[in-house]
Amino acid sequence: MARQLVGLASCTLGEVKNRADLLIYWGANPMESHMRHLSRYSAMSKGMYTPEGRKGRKVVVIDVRPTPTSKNADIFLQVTPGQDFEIATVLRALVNGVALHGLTDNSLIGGVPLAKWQELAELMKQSSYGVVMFGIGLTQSRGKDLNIEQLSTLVSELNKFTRFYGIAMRGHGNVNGSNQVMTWQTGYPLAVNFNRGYPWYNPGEFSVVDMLHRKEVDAALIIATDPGAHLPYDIVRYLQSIPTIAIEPHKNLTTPWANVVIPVAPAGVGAEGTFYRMDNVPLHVKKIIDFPYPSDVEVLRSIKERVSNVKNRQRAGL
Amino acid sequence: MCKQITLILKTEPSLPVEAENITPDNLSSMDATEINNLLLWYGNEQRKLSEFFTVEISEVEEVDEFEEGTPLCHTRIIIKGDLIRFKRLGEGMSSGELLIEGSVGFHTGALMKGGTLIVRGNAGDWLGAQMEGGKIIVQGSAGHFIGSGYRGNPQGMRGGMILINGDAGQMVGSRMRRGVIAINGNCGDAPGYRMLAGTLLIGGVPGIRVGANMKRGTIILLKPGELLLPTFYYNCTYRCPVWGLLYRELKDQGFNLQCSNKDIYFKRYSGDGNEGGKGEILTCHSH
Amino acid sequence: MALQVHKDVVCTFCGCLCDDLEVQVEDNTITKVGHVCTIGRNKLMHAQSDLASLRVNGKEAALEEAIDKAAEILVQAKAPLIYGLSSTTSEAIREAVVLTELVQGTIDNPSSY
Amino acid sequence: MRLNGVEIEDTFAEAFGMRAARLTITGINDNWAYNGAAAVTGFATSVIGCGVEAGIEGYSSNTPDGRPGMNCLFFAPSKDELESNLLKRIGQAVMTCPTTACFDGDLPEFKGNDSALSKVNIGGKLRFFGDGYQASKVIGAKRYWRIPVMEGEFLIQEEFTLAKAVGGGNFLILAENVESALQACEAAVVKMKELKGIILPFPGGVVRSGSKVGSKYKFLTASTNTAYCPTIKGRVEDTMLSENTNCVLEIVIDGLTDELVSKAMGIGIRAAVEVPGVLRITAGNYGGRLGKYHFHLHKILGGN
Amino acid sequence: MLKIVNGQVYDPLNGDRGEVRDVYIEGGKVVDTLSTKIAEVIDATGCVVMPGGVEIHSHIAGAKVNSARSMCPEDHYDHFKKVTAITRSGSGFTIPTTFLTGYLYAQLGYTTAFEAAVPVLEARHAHEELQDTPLLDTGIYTLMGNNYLIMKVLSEKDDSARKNRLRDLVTWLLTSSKGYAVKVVNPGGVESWKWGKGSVDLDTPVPPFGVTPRGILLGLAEAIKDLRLPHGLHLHANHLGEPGNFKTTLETMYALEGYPIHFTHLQFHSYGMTKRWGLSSAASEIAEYLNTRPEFTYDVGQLVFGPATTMTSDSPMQFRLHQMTGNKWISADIEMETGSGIVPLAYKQSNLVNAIQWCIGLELLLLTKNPWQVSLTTDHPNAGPFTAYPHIIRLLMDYDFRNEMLEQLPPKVAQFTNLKDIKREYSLEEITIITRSGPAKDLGLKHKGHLGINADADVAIYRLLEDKEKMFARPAYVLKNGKVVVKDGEITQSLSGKSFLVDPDGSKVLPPDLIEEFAKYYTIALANYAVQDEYIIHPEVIACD
Repeated sequence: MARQLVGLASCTLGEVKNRADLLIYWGANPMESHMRHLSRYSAMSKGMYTPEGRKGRKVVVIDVRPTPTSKNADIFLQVTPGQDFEIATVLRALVNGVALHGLTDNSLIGGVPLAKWQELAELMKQSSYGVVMFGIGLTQSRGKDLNIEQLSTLVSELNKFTRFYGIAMRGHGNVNGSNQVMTWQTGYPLAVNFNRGYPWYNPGEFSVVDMLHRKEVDAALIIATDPGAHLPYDIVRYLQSIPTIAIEPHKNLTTPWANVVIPVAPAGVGAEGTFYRMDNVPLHVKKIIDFPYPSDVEVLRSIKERVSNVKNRQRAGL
Repeated sequence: MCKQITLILKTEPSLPVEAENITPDNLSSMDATEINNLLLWYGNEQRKLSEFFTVEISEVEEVDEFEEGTPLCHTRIIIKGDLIRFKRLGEGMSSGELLIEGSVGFHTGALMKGGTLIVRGNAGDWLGAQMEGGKIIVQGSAGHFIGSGYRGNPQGMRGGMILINGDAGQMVGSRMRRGVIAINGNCGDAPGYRMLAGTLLIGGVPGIRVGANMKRGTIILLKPGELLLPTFYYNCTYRCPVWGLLYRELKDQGFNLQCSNKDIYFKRYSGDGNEGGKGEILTCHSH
Repeated sequence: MALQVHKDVVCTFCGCLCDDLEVQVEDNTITKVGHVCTIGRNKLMHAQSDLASLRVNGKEAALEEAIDKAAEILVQAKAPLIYGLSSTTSEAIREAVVLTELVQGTIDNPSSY
Repeated sequence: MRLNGVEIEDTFAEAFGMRAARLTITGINDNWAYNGAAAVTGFATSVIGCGVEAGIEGYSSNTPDGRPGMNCLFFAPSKDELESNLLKRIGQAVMTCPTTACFDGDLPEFKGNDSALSKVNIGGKLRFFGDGYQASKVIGAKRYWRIPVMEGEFLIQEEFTLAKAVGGGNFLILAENVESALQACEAAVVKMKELKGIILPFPGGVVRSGSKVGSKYKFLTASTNTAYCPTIKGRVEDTMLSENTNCVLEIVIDGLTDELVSKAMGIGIRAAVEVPGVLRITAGNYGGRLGKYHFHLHKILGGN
Repeated sequence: MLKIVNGQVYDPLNGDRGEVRDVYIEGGKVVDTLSTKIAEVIDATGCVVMPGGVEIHSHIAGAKVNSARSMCPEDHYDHFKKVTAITRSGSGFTIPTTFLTGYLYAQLGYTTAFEAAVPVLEARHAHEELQDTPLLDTGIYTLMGNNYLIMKVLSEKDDSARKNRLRDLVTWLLTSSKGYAVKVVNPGGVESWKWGKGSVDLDTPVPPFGVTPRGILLGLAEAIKDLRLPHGLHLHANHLGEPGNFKTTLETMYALEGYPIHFTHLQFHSYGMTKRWGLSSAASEIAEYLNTRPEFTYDVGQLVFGPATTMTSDSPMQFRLHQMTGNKWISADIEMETGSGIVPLAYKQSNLVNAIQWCIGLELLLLTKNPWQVSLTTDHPNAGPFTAYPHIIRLLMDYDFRNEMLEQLPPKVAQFTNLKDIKREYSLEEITIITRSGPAKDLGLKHKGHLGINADADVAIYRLLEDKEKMFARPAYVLKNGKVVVKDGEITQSLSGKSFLVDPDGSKVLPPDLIEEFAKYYTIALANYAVQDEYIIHPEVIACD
């Protein structure tokens, strides 16, 4: 969403592997959340112009606590929570040579002395291909998309000096794909409302947490996600009070109470199709084994046909 | 003669109602039947206004309080009831008066071009978003993104005035380009975020990141909260000549500022340095 | 059924989509996974256990019945929400968007929070 | 006709269309508002030598910024001349004056007569003094410019309103001696100044060196009003002065409207004739060929 | 079975210049007689009957188009389409959603469109979107101008080995991406950007192999000629948008004489330079030269005043634009292959530079003598949306109208362009050529762009009106594959089109050394690289002959 105001300079993971000489993990802990990220794509990978792998790269971690990822970093900046925006703001100023009012080398920004940030800013400018990978630590701290917006601006501005990019460390397998499909079909990546028969977009108004919190939904169809596990308790309680359908391969925290549970073959195991990697590279996932259930595509198509029949009957006045 | 249309809410609907059709411009030439039959969006259905409201129409004789003797000729809509589930009331209105005797939902007065919108209760998010002119007065508090721009739009409010007697949510006046927003109470984080120009006055205590990434424009803080971002630079403590103008303008509009006009010193900060530093934050130093 | 080894399998469990997995299948059962992280291995090895069962209002039901019921719920709703889509194919997401358009509801995924 | 025994000549004052502007100058207190107003209206007796005619109307009861302020009126023959003179005067006399701000004053005299009004951009031109650090601010529907200065900020409105107005209303007081003439003038000026919308641009509101059109010297377009100069009464063939007239003084009035000028003349003349030693009241004109406005004394005073 | 009667047929390929003749359609093709007498009849009295429009260069599907959509919701809020019983909903003005894109093209009488720039790595995405783009036959151009493997092969010293290997690699890249033609964008320049280096000239060695843009162009042009691909090299030359770039454009043309080359959005490459580094028109220099080189074709990239969304694989150019305008910016380096950038923009009549750009496009169109060398495009959505075609057609056909528009521009444009002096007006036949017959021929689509026997039954029928903008904005009928899909400007049915592919006579597998490089430097497995067949629903392979 942040990119809707400032955009984002980015690259595919192969460019990280082949070219990046400076890697910054910000609020991201791939050692635990994206376990092969470091070896396949980033810090430890060996690429075309990075034959030495980890040795040839500088690795910086910015996080609120030590993590397995930070243990392997050249520089670990342990910051106080909720200060990402301030840090990115100061980095922008340092990178662009904008004076900072009333700060000395020892002044703390996000719990870290300014001198350290000055060092990082220099490191960024002197790198020849820098990449910052940001995770939920950044996107879910105070300020949310403002943090990413400020970081994206910093990344843009660094391109005056060198190549510098940002990559969002997307969690779920194809959450990026759902943004992509919604965008090409509706024009908007998420939070799309069709009440009037055309797409209308407004996160905060039509995003799931907000809508359920305000009880603005009277039925829910949940596909390949477990709100029972991910969403706040009051929202799950409300979901339980309205008709809810779950299309889901496995038992989870939603299936016990959903009004309709339709099991499906899991994508990439029992069903084929397209997934979008965190860097927008699309991949075809295979069907490896047979499941006793249809794919979710088939189930959704059947529901669509039923609904469409009813709607057409309604239109025909029957 | 002034046409006065009173809408009285029957019962609170359980889902949101999108009511951008209720503007003085729209209703001015309608009779009672037409108003009753006006369609509002209720979820994915359109329903008649009469399902939600009873309608009364009357003619009132009135004169302009500022220009004595000049008869007023406009449409006034009065809506009574708790309208929290009603969105987009007065959206795009360009004339007349819309008086809401209760609280309202999202997008109230968004894209407004003229006229006056008064909310006696609280207002939801996106109040006056991308408004171009006119005046919005909220006697209670209002939500996030007041006078802001919708996602992706580089500009928020482009003119007019928003006066909030109570508190405001986050990002009030984000990307505003012109106009005045005044909040008597406290406000959430990042007021004046990416502000392009215009004036934002906050009477109470603001959240953090005041004026972050502002290019130009003025933010006045009568009760400065936490430290400003380090990309704001202190200049001086002085009497700001503009203050008197603004104070008077707000007073003329019936806005009760919790401070006096006289003998106010302001600390003047320039910023955001990352965006060229042409904006200013004035923080009240003494009364 | 004979033992099959699928190479260059795409792991669908996080945004990395590592596509070099080796998955060994015996009698339609995944028995071994290579070139994979612990999360991926766990997920794949357990892909066939703990399957959800088809239910309508808590009772076992046939697929057709469940689909009818789902359609009925969506048609009757005035503000239906279609949500999730973080771990399925774009082909399924395409169908979900059409369905949302058809029932004039709202569609969202977990990246909104 | 006669008023209080003083002869009112059956003649008229000839006046011209001019452009006028009202400025409100505010300051931190009365003193600094006055200092700014006094400086900006200084040396502005006649358009002939000063480019503009100006005067202080008085304290303003309702200034835009709520501070003490004074209203000043400016008159010039054309829009361009008024604009260029305002630019110079505000720049040199208000911007320089500590704590002052400069606003476009209200012109209630022209309510419902918008066609008589026009706008000039003053603040928008003075702003360049700010050397790039100037900033604008829109409040209400008006734009202001804020120019950083050593004391703080100089605030000036961007646009000022110009009105079609009247300049050159006048009357002459012919008296037995200088004491009577002055006393009559002073009485008239005090009364006239109570009226808003007019100024008496000359020193103390009074001019002694009235002029006529033309001169024996080719390079001069105007020269002393020989017909009314007592010291050469004997040498001038067309003298207008009687035997016992030994002093003549003139009061010139610029006003926003002709009604105001005429009202001011009436008030002034009535006050002047109360003073003993005043012999006659007359007015200056050019035969009615040059000016658009003719203020007939008898008509003003309610005679025929 | 269907016949179109009484229409004035414009079919330049078959010599029809408005002659009234009937057109018979059966089985989705134009036929000479119908097998039965029972046929649907379309009365085209007072109408012109033309082949369906063919879009030769447009950005309508794939990763960067979608990134732009996602970055610019403000492009969509005020432009939307409601769902109907026949059509899907959609939104967007300069970057409409896929379904809306199909509808909007069809509603102008266009039935074929090519997506102009797709990296192989992201081709799957483009094909997914094209599946959701109805009413159009489509194809994609595959990006090769900054491809690592291409440059590696080009660095090979041995002449004949190099040629053979390149020929095979081009084949492999085309078939892997299910592409139709070879696209080159700022050859070498994007790779140079990734190295943090400046822009490149024709002979600047590009890291890591020191191959020059000239080398890349000549190598690819030769491979294309050799493989007899239906469409020549589709070239976005170096220095797009820079004042004085016409010199580079001409040098590039000299270098490629004798090869079939399509110069794309040539307007952006026909800039002279004033003494103060400003922009002036060099359209006449370019057009004069083109008039002597029949093997070269181009599309114009005509600028349209109003909002636009610039998007190109030319990432350095987009960064410059971002710096210049301060507008938001998306950039994406694509491993091993290319880059891309997106910046939203608004072209203004009052802006002298934009006004000059506008004139240059029209000058090019008017100074090129042979309309078969020209295709009408706006490089959608870079120079403006394709929905402006009717307006541009009127500018070409109506000298007075053109002058009226010209007079609204800053008077200074007269110093930098010669548009005012060009009196030429396009005829309907010429319009037919630059919007359908020409691009079809340029693309090597023998069954498109005409209404002869066996042509695809894609037909656009327009009511003959004085105002050509109105005329072309709302066709009376549009037929796709023999079926009426638009009537009176409204969609009457939706159907999915074909995808054009090629099957060149080169190796379909990579040689071992390149397999090794692939395994080392790509982040996906070779086995997962090529676009699977299921992404193409209705394939049609165009022969390489």
